[in-house]
Amino acid sequence: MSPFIRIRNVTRRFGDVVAVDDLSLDIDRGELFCLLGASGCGKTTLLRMLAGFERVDSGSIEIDGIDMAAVPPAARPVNIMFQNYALFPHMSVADNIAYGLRRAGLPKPEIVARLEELLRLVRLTGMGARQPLQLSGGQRQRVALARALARRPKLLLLDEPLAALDKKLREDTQFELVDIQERLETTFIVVTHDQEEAMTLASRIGVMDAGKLVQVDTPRTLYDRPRNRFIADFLGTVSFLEGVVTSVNGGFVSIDGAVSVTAADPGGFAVGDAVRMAIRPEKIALGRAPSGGVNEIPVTVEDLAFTGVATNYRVIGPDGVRLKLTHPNRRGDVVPLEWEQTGFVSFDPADVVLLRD
Amino acid sequence: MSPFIRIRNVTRRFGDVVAVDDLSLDIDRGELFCLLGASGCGKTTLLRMLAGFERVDSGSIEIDGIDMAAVPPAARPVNIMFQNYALFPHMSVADNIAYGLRRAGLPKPEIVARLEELLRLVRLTGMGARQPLQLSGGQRQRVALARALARRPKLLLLDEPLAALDKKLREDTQFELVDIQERLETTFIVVTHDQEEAMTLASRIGVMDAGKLVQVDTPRTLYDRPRNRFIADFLGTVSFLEGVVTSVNGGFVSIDGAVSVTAADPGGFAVGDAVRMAIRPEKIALGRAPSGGVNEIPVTVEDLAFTGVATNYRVIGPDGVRLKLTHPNRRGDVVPLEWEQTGFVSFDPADVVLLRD
Amino acid sequence: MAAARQWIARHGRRLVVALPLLWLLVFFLLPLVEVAQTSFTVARRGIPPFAPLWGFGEDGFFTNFNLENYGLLLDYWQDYIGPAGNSLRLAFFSTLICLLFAYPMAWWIARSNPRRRAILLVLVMLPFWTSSLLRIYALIGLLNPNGFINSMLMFLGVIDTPIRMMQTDFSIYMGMLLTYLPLMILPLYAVMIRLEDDLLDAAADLGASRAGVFLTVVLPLTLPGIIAGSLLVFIPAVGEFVIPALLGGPEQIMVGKHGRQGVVDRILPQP
Amino acid sequence: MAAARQWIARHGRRLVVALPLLWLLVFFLLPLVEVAQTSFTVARRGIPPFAPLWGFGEDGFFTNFNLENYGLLLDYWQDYIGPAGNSLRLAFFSTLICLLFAYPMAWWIARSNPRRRAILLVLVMLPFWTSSLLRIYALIGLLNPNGFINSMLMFLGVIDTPIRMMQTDFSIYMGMLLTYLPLMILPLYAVMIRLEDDLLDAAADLGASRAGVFLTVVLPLTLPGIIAGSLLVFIPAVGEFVIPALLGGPEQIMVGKHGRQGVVDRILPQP
Repeated sequence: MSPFIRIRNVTRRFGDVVAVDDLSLDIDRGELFCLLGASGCGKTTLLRMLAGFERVDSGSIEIDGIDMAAVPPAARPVNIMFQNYALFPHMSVADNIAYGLRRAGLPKPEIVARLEELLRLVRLTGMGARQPLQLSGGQRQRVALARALARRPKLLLLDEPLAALDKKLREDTQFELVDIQERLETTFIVVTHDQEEAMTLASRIGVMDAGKLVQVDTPRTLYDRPRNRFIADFLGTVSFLEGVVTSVNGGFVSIDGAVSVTAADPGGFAVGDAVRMAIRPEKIALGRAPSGGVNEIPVTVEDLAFTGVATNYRVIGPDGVRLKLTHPNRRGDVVPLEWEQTGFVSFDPADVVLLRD
Repeated sequence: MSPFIRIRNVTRRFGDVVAVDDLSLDIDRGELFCLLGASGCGKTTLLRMLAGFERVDSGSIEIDGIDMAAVPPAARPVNIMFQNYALFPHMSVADNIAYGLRRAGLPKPEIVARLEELLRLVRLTGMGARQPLQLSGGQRQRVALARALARRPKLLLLDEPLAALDKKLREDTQFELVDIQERLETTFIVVTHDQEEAMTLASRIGVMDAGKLVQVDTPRTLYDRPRNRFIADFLGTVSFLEGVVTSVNGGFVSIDGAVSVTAADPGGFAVGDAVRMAIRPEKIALGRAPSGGVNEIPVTVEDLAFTGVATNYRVIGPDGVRLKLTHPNRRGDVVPLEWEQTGFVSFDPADVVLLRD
Repeated sequence: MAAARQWIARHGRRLVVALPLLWLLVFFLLPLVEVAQTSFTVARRGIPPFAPLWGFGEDGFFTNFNLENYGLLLDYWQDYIGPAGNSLRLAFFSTLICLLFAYPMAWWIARSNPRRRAILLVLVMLPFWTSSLLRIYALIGLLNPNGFINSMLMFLGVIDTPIRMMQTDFSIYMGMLLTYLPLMILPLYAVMIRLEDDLLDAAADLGASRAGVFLTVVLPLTLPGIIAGSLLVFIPAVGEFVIPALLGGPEQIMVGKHGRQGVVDRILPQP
Repeated sequence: MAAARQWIARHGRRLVVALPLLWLLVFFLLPLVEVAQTSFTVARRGIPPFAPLWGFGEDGFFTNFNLENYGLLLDYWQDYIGPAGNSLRLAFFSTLICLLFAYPMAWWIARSNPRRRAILLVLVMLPFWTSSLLRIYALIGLLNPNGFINSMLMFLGVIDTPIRMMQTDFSIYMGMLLTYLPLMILPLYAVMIRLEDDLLDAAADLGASRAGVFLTVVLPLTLPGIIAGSLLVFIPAVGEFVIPALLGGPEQIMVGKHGRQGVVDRILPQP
């Protein structure tokens, strides 16, 4: 069986700029897929090509086995939830949500029934008569979602669905969005520049850079096994160390640089290779005294920041090596070191990611 | 000795709205104090009163022992770093920074020397000839900081200093800001709506709501011992449980509600009191099997979100009790439960905060 | 010292506010009062073409107050009905024609990139900079039986005899269009520039046809501009007399023209 | 079917773009060409007051091309120098006076709350809606020796004999101000509305005096509006002839008035 969405060698140029560059991607039915990238990486162009608002210069897009080249936006089984929602300001909440149903010429009783169902789905029952401007940001987001879902699209595109919400609301809303997606089993493609949003929402993430997909994987794989420096840096905080491979032995690689590090062998590295090591802040343990394990480095605390849930440290090791680490403020976990104190950090060889760039 | 800044019963009304309501606050020399609150809570009005842009309806403000009532903004030993920086768009970086020095009529060689020193301080040496529009967001923020520091104010006011920066840059910048403050030993007052920003920057935080200071404390005390529900909710994620005190005994309080909880006795609670319990997500441990300790509740995983550093859970306990908890993705920490699985959460009596509202 | 400075600061601010208020009073309100007063005074030859309503002459206070003008209106109201109807009809259709031309133009300008937008706006405003009479004469030169357009069409062999374009409704409405189009374009542009592209895309995405997008989204959201532009054109168009006089046939008598013939012409300085 | 629809969609879009382009061509470019052509043709009595440069008559193609008009300019250039100087001086000082009045008014409007701002902008635009001649006559009624202002001042006992205000530079500049002020206010308002309050506060916070804030921040940042407004006023003010004719003394001869006397007046339809 062919995949639900089949993007093959799609390219789109604006003048000299290649917005989307020979991109191929398959997405399965019912997935919550996330296109992640910085602004200008081409993710929004790809989204608009799926919706039919943007021409495809070369390549093809198939949705549910049908080539979309000749299908105008209104006829595609696709709806889009716009960034900033694009609610019609001159229509009530109900008229906004029913807009697509009216265009489709549905009979009035069916429109009313469907409207009630949608209002219930997004927990806005009884607010149909309100004007969009009278709503809070979170309510507006839910109206936009209901409007985009009204025509029961096979594919829903969401352009930065949480960007306009404040931090606290964002967390609740992302759980809600995942719930609705799971209940309806509609395929969702979310475009975002926020790596945390992507990781919490998506079953799979495609990271885009300069019009190309750099890596497509589950959030956990992307975070724990980034393919290159760009991905490692883009998805969360990371510390980089540089060095040269001195031995490859029994599943471990030894690397010499400002500090000596032992890493689990991912294969493909030989003695003499220059490597960059990426280590996540939560994988580094900090203690007052050495524990005698591998990868233990004496450090001085340069900065520390209490964030509530955790305390973030910046420490300096030998040769000015800087590491960022985070220490959860859990029960029983005492904060091990204060500002300008010295101690030791250590990390597991399995938590060291070796990169070539 | 009197405090460096002495705010006494200050009130400011706009029509019927009391923006700042009989507020008193002392700030010491060299502090990095943070005014935290939602938009419209009066924090910016208070800041503008300190700078002299806003009239004081009643009450008094003293800075370094001098009453500020009759001192115009230009004559106060105070400078302000504006939200969105308010850089003069028609002047170069150097002209922006030197603006205050030129107004003060300093001799030219001294201006040049001071300018070099300030550019070095904010790591913009050699960029004096650039125009503000040619700079990145982070660079613009540093120009604004240098300009505000140029006249060597005794007090620097910072209005949402990091709000215009993106997430990754914000973290670096907040460490930098703290470093500069510590080096110069100038008193900083930062206004922000972002609790994480406040907690990482400030030595003390004053939380404002509806023109009043609700609580003034260190970040850690505010987070671990919030005075009321508003503070607990405003500073980070929290789960609330409700119940009635059934016994107060040997330093512990027993509470009955949807679940039975034992909490450390903060004093002042009696049998029969209705209480609200606040528990932070990182203080709740999650396991597959019961460990047999106190405050152990059987739960089902409703939602979970991998964020990289940690995994956030939402779980449902008996009687529909909902708890939010966070589990660090540390070395050796396996994620204990997946979606819709059942398990047990537990938390220490010392980590339960008892609130009356 | 500080108190004195504060006093000056406050006083200065009041002066800054008082000056424009005074200006509005003197040069907006007073002319209106003057115009109202004029209706109660008597006509005469001179500049202005009416006697003052009251004043202080050599014999002290005098007044020319009378209701004769309103009496005239009562006596001759039938003479005014026709021209008034003409004027309203002319203004109505001029407004409609301006709207039909201005709407796609404003749309095109608002949807252009910012650079081209600025150039187009200047082009739209440019006619305001040239003398309105010169513009009308240029139009006459274009529309005359042996003018540019007829010459061109005859040269190309499209027609054999000149088309009569001057002194028709066509020439009048062309003149009105030429004069009032910018007043219609600007308010339309102002609402269209604020119309988000996403709203149009959202409507199309939800299944609306091109006409559907226009009728359900574009038209209702640009209605304020349509109303504002129509008022801006209609109000001065009602009083317009130069264009019908120069471009229209002798049968065109408008309120404005009538009024001018009755009052204004007498005192226009003759060369 | 889908292809046909797409073709129409594309064609329709071109039509929408072509229409305004055509309009600009016909009604902006062609009049300019006409005006240029007119300079090479000969004057005559009639509407328009000049013969066509070329055309197709009963005898086929004819042309009236000659350089006589430029010859006249060479012969009589001294007659035009004085009026040209007068016009430029009038336009320059009118622009300056408009700027001095418009600057604080635009500032006041831009700093008002949005509701009052809208009302004030409408008030500023309102004079555009009333006939310009009516406005000028109202001004004459105000400034006349026995007009409102003199009557008022004499009634209040401030003066004994009327002040001569009409047919002076004062009355001319008042007329210019009354006519052109909105053109100066609008571009100033447009730059001032974008001027952030924080910039002014920042300058004051860094030790600038009121004058310092104005000279180092406000003035440079509103300069584009000053330039735009000055151009908008200066260009039509150079060609203005109605205001000097009605409000000025007989010694006021401007380029515009001169040109009108030479060409336009002859063909103004006499009542």
